[in-house]
Amino acid sequence: MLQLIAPNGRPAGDPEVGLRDDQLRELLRLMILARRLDRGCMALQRAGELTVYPPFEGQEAAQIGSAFALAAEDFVFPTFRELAAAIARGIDAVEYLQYHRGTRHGGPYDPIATGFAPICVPLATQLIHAAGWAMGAKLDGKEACALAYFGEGAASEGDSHEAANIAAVFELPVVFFCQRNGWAITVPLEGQTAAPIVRRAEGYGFPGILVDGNDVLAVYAATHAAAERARSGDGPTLIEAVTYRMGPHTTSDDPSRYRDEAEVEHWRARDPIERYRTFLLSVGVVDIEAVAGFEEDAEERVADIRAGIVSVTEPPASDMFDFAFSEPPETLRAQRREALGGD
Amino acid sequence: MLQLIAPNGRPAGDPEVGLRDDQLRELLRLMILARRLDRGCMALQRAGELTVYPPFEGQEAAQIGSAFALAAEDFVFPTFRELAAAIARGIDAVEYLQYHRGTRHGGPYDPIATGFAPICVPLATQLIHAAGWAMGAKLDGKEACALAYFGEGAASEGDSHEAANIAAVFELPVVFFCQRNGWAITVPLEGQTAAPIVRRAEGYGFPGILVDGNDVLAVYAATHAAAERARSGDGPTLIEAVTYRMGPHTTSDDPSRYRDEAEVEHWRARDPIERYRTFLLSVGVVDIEAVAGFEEDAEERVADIRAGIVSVTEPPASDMFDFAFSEPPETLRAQRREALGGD
Amino acid sequence: MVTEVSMVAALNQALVHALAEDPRVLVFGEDVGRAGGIFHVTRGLQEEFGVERVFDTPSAEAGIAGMCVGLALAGWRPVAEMQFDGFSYPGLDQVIGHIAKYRNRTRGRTPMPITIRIPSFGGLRGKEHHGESPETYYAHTAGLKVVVPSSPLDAYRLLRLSIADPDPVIFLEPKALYLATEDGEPSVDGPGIGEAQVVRDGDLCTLIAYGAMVSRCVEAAGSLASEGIECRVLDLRSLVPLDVGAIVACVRTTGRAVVVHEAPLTLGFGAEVTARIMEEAFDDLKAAVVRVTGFDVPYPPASLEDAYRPSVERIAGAVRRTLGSTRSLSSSP
Amino acid sequence: MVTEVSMVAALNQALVHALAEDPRVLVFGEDVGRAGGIFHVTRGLQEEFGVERVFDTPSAEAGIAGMCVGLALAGWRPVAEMQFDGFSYPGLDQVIGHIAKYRNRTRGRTPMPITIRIPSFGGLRGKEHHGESPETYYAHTAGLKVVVPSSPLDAYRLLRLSIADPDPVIFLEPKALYLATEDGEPSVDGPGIGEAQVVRDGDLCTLIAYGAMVSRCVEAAGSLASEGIECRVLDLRSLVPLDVGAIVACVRTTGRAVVVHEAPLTLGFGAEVTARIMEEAFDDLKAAVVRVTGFDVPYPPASLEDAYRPSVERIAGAVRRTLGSTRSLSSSP
Ligand SMILES: Cc1ncc(C[n+]2csc(CCOP(=O)(O)OP(=O)(O)O)c2C)c(N)n1
Ligand SMILES: Cc1ncc(C[n+]2csc(CCOP(=O)(O)OP(=O)(O)O)c2C)c(N)n1
Ligand SMILES: [Mg+2]
Ligand SMILES: [Mg+2]
Repeated sequence: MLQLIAPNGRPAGDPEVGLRDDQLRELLRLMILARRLDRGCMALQRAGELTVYPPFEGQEAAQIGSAFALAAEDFVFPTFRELAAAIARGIDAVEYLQYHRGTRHGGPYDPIATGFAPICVPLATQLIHAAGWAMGAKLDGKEACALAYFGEGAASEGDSHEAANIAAVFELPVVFFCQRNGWAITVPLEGQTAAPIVRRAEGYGFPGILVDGNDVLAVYAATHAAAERARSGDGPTLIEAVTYRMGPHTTSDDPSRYRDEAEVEHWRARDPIERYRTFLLSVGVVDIEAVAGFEEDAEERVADIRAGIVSVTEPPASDMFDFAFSEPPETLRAQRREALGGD
Repeated sequence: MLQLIAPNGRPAGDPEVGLRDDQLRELLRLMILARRLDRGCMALQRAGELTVYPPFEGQEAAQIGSAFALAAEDFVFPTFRELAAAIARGIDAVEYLQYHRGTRHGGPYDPIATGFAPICVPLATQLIHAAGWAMGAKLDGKEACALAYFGEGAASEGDSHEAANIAAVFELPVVFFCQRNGWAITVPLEGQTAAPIVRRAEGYGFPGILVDGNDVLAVYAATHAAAERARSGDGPTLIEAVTYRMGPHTTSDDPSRYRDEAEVEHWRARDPIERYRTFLLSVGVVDIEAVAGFEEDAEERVADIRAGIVSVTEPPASDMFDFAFSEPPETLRAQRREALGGD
Repeated sequence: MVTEVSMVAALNQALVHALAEDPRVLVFGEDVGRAGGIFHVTRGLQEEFGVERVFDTPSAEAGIAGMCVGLALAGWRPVAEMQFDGFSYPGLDQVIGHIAKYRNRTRGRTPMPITIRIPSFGGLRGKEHHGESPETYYAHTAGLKVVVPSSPLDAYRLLRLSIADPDPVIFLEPKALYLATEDGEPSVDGPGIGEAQVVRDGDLCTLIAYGAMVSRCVEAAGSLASEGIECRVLDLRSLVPLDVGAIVACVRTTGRAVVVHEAPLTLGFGAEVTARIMEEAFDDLKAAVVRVTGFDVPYPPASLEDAYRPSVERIAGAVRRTLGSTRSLSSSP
Repeated sequence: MVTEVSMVAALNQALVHALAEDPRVLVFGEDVGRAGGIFHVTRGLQEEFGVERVFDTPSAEAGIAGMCVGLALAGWRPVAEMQFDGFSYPGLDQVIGHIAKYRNRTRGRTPMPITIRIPSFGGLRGKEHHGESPETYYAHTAGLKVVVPSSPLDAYRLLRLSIADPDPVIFLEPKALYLATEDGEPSVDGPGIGEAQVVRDGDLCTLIAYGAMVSRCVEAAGSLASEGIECRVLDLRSLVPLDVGAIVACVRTTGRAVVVHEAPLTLGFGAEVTARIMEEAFDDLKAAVVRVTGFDVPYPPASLEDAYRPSVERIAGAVRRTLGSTRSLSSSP
């Protein structure tokens, strides 16, 4: 398993991944912001400002390390748990959260402009979209890759196989990024697979990388290598990032029904942010003040986001009718009139 | 690749697989019968006695070697090309061929009594049925396994993945038997996969066996081992049998549109029957007379089958209505009355 | 003393009783075992009947549906769950291609006593793919039965009957009614699969619905009654087989009908009901049957759900329309 | 000198012209490239436009449908083929969950100019899964357009329009008509998607159909004409959008209608047409609309196909029935 920083924050192997100090700091800033935002969203949901929310706490390194390794021309295909990747990608959090507020469907932000596909709920379906986009990019001669997130549960779906096999056959520029966070709602890893997900790569004929998903530098390095490989025409890579879902599956879930606190404690000791902070402090890339600054900055940003999202009002009912087709057929316009009056 | 008899009929490795001489002869008899029957069916189709027919010529060793390794309690899940396996399994060929005559759907014979599932056309779907049956057998504490046939084309379907993964997670007694015959209609192997199918096994956490599919003893040995393993509770095995589809995909297909005669010639030199006949003669398990006897016997059997199938008449239209439900709902009975009169 | 039972509890009891009475019954799906299901419908089953008979599957809906076929061939009686309406679609190929056809394919030699439970329809302010009405996909597929309960006690009865049925049954559970309660002892006695039920009497117009829309129709009928408009409400309960006789009997008396469902208008089940009425009760119609349904657009986000699902007002309005319009004489020959 | 063109040739030309005119058009599916398709519809395309724009995919229908989404996001215009009706079902989840919803999901920011061609319906004495009528699954799915040509020249026109359409179109090709021929020069001019066409005039009854059933209706109309019964035949061409105006206009004149399709009766498209007529032309009806359809059973083996598909006799019989029954006076208020 690729690991560059040990859980205790000490270097493990060579932590030189070719990032400048400001970039190394940016990774920490983003992780701190993401954590703060995630907790803020949990609070917003409890306050009734969001319908349901799927927290990613514990997976900050996996999401930010991978998203940070991408270029502007690349395209991300997320699931429903990639808010951290979204902010690393520069997505407006208020727009994004309209999905969880229940005022918009999966793509409230502009997917094309941001290179970030709509939030995708049906497991593994987005992996095929990534292969399709990658084929399109390849046909256009673009030096770009698609990165698709999925979990170990999604890896049980037939679509995950069709996507990987198609990407292999056409040597498509795709990075299949599996966040193996231990659980698929209430089903543990062993209920989904009898072998490490990463081993499947070889069966398709492309490389797989097993990486410590709570080590942001290792995740960055693995993703950067896979993306480079994809862009240079050598085809797909499967990355299995070993991490853990610290919180419930969503705010509707109660993990105490199905898992031990001990397991959670085990992973709490492997917190990705704590680890990276310790590392950066020890190598002197940040100091206590800088970290404190990130915390305050996150506090403010999240306050703004909260203010932004709570002020989002219900959309007009016309929204329902106006986007299903480029030009609503007459039968649909009639339904619109019945529902809203006028035309 | 497991091979016990070289293409020239000489032993390669130790051809001792634990079969008695009469069983060794039976394998040859079945292969000769299968080949004769397959050609007979092609003729029947040209004569307008069958609607479409998918020939298996070239795959006799793969099908008969594997089916012969099974016990009565085991259950076979075929595709649409397993007539050779069917006769090895003792299925009545006339009943089976009613499917190709267009008088019956996939299960003209009794699937439960014969342990041979209905002919299955939607690719890879039967692999999941095999996993389900295997789970049922395991729950019943039976010492039996399911063997499911599929091709390298079917291996691209999501169902092939879900079946393999489920079988692995529940350690089900299944043998996934892939006849890699070079083609999926007009698409060559490299259009379906970028790596040998057998490599996928490891990704699921169970063993895979690459075997010379034109070497009947190697196929028998591989299947026998996999079946034993399954029955003794050690879970699934994936077998990739390398063989070749000598004929068209079906009688509606013209391979000259998409493949070279040279490739076919290459494989003609690796004919599974010729190879095994030479081997048995060289080790003295059969003599020329015995082989001639098999040929005559096959000639007669096929003549009987032909006579049987051509005398099968059109089914009554009532067949359409009487088997969809245990008890046809009134709305359906009304349709039956409209179509047939009476009740 | 009467006991109050929620639909979740009633469904749970139905599964407990089925598992207890028939050792061949198996319950499986995503998250149904260890944790007892997203909606607690399968709660406690694994503890009581063991991990062999009540188990979690990997996230693989084609796998879940396809395993039902294999298990049925091995003589088991699978009761599978698709976690949500919108996630039942990966299983459609196995359902349409095999579960619905298998028995017919072998001329009755391979019965498929399969029940597939699908938490369905909207009303829970769910995310995209969590509020779909999938009934048309299943009801159009020849070889399947499709039932939808509208109350806890009927949910118990219909689920027991579905599990006992020798043919495959798609059991659509109205999520919006999971917490609805009813007084009484769950029992299998009562109307069977294929029988509709009049849940409110009235002679001016028949409201035809199923699932969560039944109570809305009753509500609408209530408010209309205050205007002196007495409506009958027919709960279909079973879409396949369809109780055409009951539909016709009602329309004969009322001469007017309104069909209500959440699914989109085009080819929603209301189309079939309307066509049946046209075919069997045309001469008795005093006005055209009206469909009150979801719209021909993807199910909207939570905040527009109420604008999408048929409201009591829309239903009542439709009834008034049918009463306003009476068959014009011009049309008689 | 007029040229005679088969439907296969017309479809092939439509693809050639689309590929030539729009460099963003891609054609792919199982066996469509190297060998030019099972039915030769894509013959010669790969030679002419290269393996990058016309290619074979692995056998993976969810993959084919899902790739359309990704390619559309990348600015391409995918024209995918599902090899047969019965093999389009593994793609349903991607079609229902994404292709139909994607544009709406992003409020128009991600257009899905996708065409999915599916050789469909019966009549070729095919094997199980090769004679299915899948239109209901697609037509009920909000966000899709569904078209079915009934002649070579209309096949050309509809396919060109489908490929040019900014929204996803399910293009169902009647296999039984592949070898049917027609005289004339293929052209995009003429009725668009969403417009039905009267293909035969008559004032006693309207026969409504699409695809291969249109010619059967014309045949039935012919034999009825010899009895002095003049029937109008309406070719729907497009199921979604549906040309309700044309249907109503016809029924206004004839007062009687018979809807014909191969799909099973329950929730077949005839249910929607009947419901629309009920809603929009009730007062003009002289008799109940009759549906002549396939039966509510799995599509039968080859030798029973003729007993299953609506025959000229069944169609003609239905027309006579509608003429026999006239709205009884009793029913007028
Ligand atoms: C096709 C499909 N089936 C079922 C679901 C319901 N569901 C939502 S999340 C989830 C578990 C996913 O687990 P994993 O892929 O590991 O992602 P994680 O939740 O751990 O991030 C399931 C089964 C779904 N969204 N899509
Ligand atoms: C789900 C599905 N898609 C497409 C088809 C059409 N089809 C029939 S056979 C075939 C190729 C199968 O190739 P392979 O699995 O290698 O088996 P082989 O024909 O070589 O025996 C295809 C695509 C099908 N039967 N099922
Ligand atoms: Mg997970
Ligand atoms: Mg093959």
